Amino acid sequence: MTAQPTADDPKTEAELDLESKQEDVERSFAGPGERLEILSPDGTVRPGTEAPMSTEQVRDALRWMMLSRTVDVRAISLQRQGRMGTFSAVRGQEASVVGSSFALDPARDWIVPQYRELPGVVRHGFPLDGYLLYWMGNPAGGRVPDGVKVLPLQIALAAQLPHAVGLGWGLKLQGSESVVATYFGDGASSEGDSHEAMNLAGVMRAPVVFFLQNNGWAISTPRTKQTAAANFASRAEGYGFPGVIVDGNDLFAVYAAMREAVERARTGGGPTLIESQTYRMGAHNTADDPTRYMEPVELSGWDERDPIRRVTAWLRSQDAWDDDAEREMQAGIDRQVDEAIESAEAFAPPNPEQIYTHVYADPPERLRAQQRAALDSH
Amino acid sequence: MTAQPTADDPKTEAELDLESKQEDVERSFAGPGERLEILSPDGTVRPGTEAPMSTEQVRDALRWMMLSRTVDVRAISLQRQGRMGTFSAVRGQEASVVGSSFALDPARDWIVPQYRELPGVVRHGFPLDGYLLYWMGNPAGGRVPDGVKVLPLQIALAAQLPHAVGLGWGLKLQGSESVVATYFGDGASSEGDSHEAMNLAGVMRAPVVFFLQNNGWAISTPRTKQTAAANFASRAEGYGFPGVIVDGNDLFAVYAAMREAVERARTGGGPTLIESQTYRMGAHNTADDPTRYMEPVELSGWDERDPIRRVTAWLRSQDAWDDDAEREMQAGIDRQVDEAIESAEAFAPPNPEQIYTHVYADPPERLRAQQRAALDSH
Amino acid sequence: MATMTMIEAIRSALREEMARDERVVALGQDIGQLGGVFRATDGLLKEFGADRVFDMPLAEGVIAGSALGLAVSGLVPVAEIQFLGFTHQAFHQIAPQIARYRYRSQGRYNAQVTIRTPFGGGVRTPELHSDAIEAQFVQAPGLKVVMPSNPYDAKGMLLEAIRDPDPVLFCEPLRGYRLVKGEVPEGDYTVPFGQSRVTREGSDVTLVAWSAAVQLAERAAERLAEEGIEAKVLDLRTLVPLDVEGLVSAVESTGRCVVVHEAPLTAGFGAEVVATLQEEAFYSLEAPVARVAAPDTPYPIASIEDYYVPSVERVVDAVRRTVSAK
Amino acid sequence: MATMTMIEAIRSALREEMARDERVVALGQDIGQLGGVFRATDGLLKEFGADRVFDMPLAEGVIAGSALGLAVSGLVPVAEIQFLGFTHQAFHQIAPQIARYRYRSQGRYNAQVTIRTPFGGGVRTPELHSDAIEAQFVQAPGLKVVMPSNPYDAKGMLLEAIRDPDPVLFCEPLRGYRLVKGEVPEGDYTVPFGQSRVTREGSDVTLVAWSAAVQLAERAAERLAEEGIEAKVLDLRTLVPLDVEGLVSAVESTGRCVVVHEAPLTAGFGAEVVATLQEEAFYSLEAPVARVAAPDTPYPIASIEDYYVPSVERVVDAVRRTVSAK
Ligand SMILES: Cc1ncc(C[n+]2csc(CCOP(=O)(O)OP(=O)(O)O)c2C)c(N)n1
Ligand SMILES: Cc1ncc(C[n+]2csc(CCOP(=O)(O)OP(=O)(O)O)c2C)c(N)n1
Ligand SMILES: [Mg+2]
Ligand SMILES: [Mg+2]
Repeated sequence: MTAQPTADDPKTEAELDLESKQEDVERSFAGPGERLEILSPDGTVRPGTEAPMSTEQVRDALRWMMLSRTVDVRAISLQRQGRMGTFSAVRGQEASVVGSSFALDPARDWIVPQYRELPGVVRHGFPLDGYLLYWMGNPAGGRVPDGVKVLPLQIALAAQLPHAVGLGWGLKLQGSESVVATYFGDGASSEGDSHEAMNLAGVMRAPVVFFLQNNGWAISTPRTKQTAAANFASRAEGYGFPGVIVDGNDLFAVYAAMREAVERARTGGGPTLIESQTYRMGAHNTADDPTRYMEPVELSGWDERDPIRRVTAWLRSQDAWDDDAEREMQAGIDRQVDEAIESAEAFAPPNPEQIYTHVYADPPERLRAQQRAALDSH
Repeated sequence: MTAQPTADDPKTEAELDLESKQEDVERSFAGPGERLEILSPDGTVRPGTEAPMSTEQVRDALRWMMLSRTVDVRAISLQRQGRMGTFSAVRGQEASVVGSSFALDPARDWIVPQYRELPGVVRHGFPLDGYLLYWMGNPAGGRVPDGVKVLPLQIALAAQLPHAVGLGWGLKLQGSESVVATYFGDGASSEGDSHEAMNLAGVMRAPVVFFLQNNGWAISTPRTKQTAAANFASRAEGYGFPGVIVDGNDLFAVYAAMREAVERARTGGGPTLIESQTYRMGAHNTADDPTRYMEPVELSGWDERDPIRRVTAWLRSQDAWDDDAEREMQAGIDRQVDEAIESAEAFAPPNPEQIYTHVYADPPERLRAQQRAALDSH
Repeated sequence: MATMTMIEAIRSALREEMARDERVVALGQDIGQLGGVFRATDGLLKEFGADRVFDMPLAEGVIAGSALGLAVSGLVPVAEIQFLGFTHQAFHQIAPQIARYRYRSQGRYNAQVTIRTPFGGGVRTPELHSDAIEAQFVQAPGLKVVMPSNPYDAKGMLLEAIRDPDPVLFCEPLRGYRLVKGEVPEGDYTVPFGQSRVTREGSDVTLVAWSAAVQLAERAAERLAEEGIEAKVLDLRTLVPLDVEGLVSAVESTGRCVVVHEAPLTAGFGAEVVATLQEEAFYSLEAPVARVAAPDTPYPIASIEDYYVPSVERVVDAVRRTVSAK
Repeated sequence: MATMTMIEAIRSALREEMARDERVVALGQDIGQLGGVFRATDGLLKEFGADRVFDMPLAEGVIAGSALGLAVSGLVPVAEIQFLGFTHQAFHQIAPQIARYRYRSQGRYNAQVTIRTPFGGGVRTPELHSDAIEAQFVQAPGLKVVMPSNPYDAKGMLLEAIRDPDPVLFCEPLRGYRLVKGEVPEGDYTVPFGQSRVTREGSDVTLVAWSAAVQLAERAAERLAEEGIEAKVLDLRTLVPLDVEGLVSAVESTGRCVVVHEAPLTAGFGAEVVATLQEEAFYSLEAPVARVAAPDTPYPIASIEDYYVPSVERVVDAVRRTVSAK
């Protein structure tokens, strides 16, 4: 083998690897000079740009972002207590998820999620207690309430993308003006489904926004091991539609880019790929131990890019935020989250019979017999 | 449904469809101004460019191109006589296949084919009679002779691309300077495998040249229904390596682009995607009826772009070709093809026992028992 | 009633249902202008227009996956995968996605998706075109697996499939497309799933088959009749749902059984047939149930495929052994 | 001999073989720096370097497909697919490509590829992580399907798999990773494929199982012993090759049999076990062979999975019925 580490100095490899990993993380934020950025880390709006949302909207968005952060903390602690299964926190990606969802109209647009978009799908109408129920392992949590335009969470990465394209294309064929927003990660982008779906969306000019959350990691795999491309947005050209990069920790940039993409889709302009460059500020999920592959600096050093801090700084600069407002909002959120957890935990306990329901509209006789036998024995 | 044809005038749709299809075919040749072109349809070298091959090399390449065309004609006639199975002709793509293969060194480089690269794999060492044997349905035709660096023909479109990447990457890990050239069609490019393979090749900087033969069609599906992208080469950016477009009916351009890509791969520069814009001058295969989806003009109008005609025109302009030379070369080719057909037809007839061989190195006892039982009964 | 080939029956089901229900859309490779590589969709583009008949990019995964999305949008997609051997490429969308969407969403969404796809040997196709991998889809709960053997069933079951609120993998016997003819009603009718059919009566042994193997079993039965063995032929018609009752009663009536299929023996659906009979009809079996199947090898190249696909001789042999056992 | 968990046994096989044979390379998602989501590859990157241990992009198809190419290049790849449920995404590369490459090339190329992948229920994983879809790979001739149940076999069979010139799907029981412990020799040894093993003697009934279901069968056997029923437990160890002789003789010795597996009943590999017994041991069977399996539904969500995966009670019940039959 070429370039194999010498047997007596195996550490060199590991060290080299770490160095390059740190570079990687930086690189995943080095947009090609065309990254849309509006709200700086210090909370000021960059020269030549302006806030695309009203102060009221921003406060509302902030509330969803804070809610998301609160749910993260509570869910992780519930998981540690054995009251919740594996949970994937949104921490660090609140601007990315909330900003994009704010450009959608829950009355007509659809969200086709991966699994790390809690505030987006809840804002879109999926009840928070139902969402928690799902991660508590209760089958009832899988049911999106009637009328709520959200598809089920997806565990098989990228498998949701073909569904989103079919949905958007089908709605367009039926003369609807609905837009479909689908979410996926930098990791999921490597799956064949991601290619097949984007290519078809281009051909059919389906009203779909592909919202790629590049949070720098797929579990332990850094972005630069995921692809050698400088960015993901450049893939769109190969499918015949626009691709844009936004600072995913910048609520305004995310919202503005998404609003434009949604408008394009709605008016027949076809799909857009948005690469939202954000950062997973923590573990992949409650089963993950990021100290095995992230440097301490990576784990802590992103606080200054915290998307929530930026928004509060901006609101303060507009005299629309202060400590009291924060306390008040947090108190309301705490109550809401308490209630949702209570409601989820008070939900009818799962029933073994649910194993057999919703497999078919009209189950084969053999499955009915299996169900009867199982119920006899429980 | 929106925009549905009115029931009393269903033809409009079909007519519209035909018009757009004609546009499509044109469009698939409209490179973004960066298409590499050297040899014009009239056989002259374009201003500012020069022939990248010696006259001797060109004559040799021409011989492979004429051989290919001759095999096409003979194979189709054998198929009509029931002496050959389904066969996919190369007609129209001779410059694309031969020009690219000429940049490869059969002693060290590998070809990982789809199924429409006959002169390339034969030049690389796969015997012509063996190739014919494969399409005659004889299992022996599947065996690439030892030492010949060609992988088996691939029927599942794009499935060869991951293999090519693994092969190139593995050779590189072992310190080899070999390059892997893999072929696929505009149709195959839509498969998830195509994306996963190119992305991995970028990450591993594998010495692989992805040679995409955009011949305008995937059976009856025109290029513009395959993708909304202006070209396929632009996909390379999304994988972090160069993509180039060449006039695939131009032997010189194909050779020059391939030579550069092979050199880059060999010297550690990683993969290249080459989109060779060519044209399938005939049916998809012997089972296909292109009059159902191609206009007569499409079927005949490409003769002036005939890649062979261009090369002979250039050779004539160099005083290196005349009717005698052509007659002589054709006579030699005819003899060679006759012999290959004869040899293939004289090959040991297939044997039912071949069903059972080469499934495992050491077949499970149950399979051995099946084999014994079958042989008893035949 | 008109006499039709399999392919005509399939085409007429598609045409009639698209005329009847404007939510029905057809999608697949080469199904539009070309009318499909076997012409199953011939004329549909012209009749129903480019907003209901779609030539798709060459990507089986997204043909299947987008069909699920179309269904969620309110349309009724009928997708063609050019050959069952290429459903391999769509397996991750069919088994863990389409088949489970009702379950995953706890009934909120259902995948009213039909996937039509030809398969089976004996027609000298290139590699992978003849693969009989139907059993692999039986372990995908939520999906129905439908295997018509004749034009009447093909039309009636395709109409049933398109209207079924759950996803259906509809496998069409390539070999029978033009060879197998039969009477087919002009208008609307459906053949319900989960009902096997005795296509020939007999009291000595029951031959169980589906798809093209039914004709094989029938030819074997004719041959056996010449030597005085009366074989009943049971066409399973659907693997999921499985007509356990019909299967058991057909086999109980003869006490002996041979299962015939084109897929390789080991873990083919024949194994399930035997296991089911063994559980439900153990005390009626007078001899082991025999399986006649392809060997445990990949589908071979054209010139030797006739030694691979089960033959009349092999079925006859197996029956002889079965009836003389004990 | 040291006592090891399953995961330790697997890790030691990988480590030793990579040290022994420098052609061996490991590839998969998160297997490098993280050491795999279950730590099966922990330490390999550090010990063998970044030219032999590869964190792969998130794309199962190309993990499998490139492993075939690596093998052709002369290396010996051991690929990890994070969960068997995600082999769905690689199915088109495993079944019709890797499994057939020797056949397709008529012996010129062989795919010396090992695909390791955990599966099985009872550990509260999210959807698709527990799917037991092993039977779907049995209909992929050319592939071997290996199902160790304990640390000794895990190490010996993984070494056998890596050295096998043909491709092996090596399924690891998730539930057993840390729970199942056993004696494991330090050095080199292999466990040949196609040899089942009796893990407990008994004369009244034979329990046939593989992977985590072996422990289940053993627990049931203990329970049954309390009521005076002596159950033999047979660990099949490999589904392909299938040890027909061992299976038949284990069942003939008791005349009664119950097969236990985690996959859904219909067309699970249990069907093949029953069909084989029925063909080869018909006259020794004193009662129908029973199957204890998951129902024909998708793997359910965590809180109800214990009602889905076969339980000791269900096995005990089935055995009681089987021994009292006739
Ligand atoms: C098809 C598939 N392969 C593997 C996994 C296991 N897995 C779960 S999450 C994950 C990483 C996902 O990364 P990314 O798409 O970037 O999303 P993120 O978690 O960063 O939001 C992996 C590999 C899976 N769920 N699905
Ligand atoms: C995975 C797969 N799907 C479908 C087919 C059937 N098929 C054979 S050739 C072909 C068109 C291929 O088009 P392209 O890749 O452009 O190659 P070309 O024939 O033009 O050289 C199709 C759809 C196949 N062989 N493999
Ligand atoms: Mg990520
Ligand atoms: Mg083409």
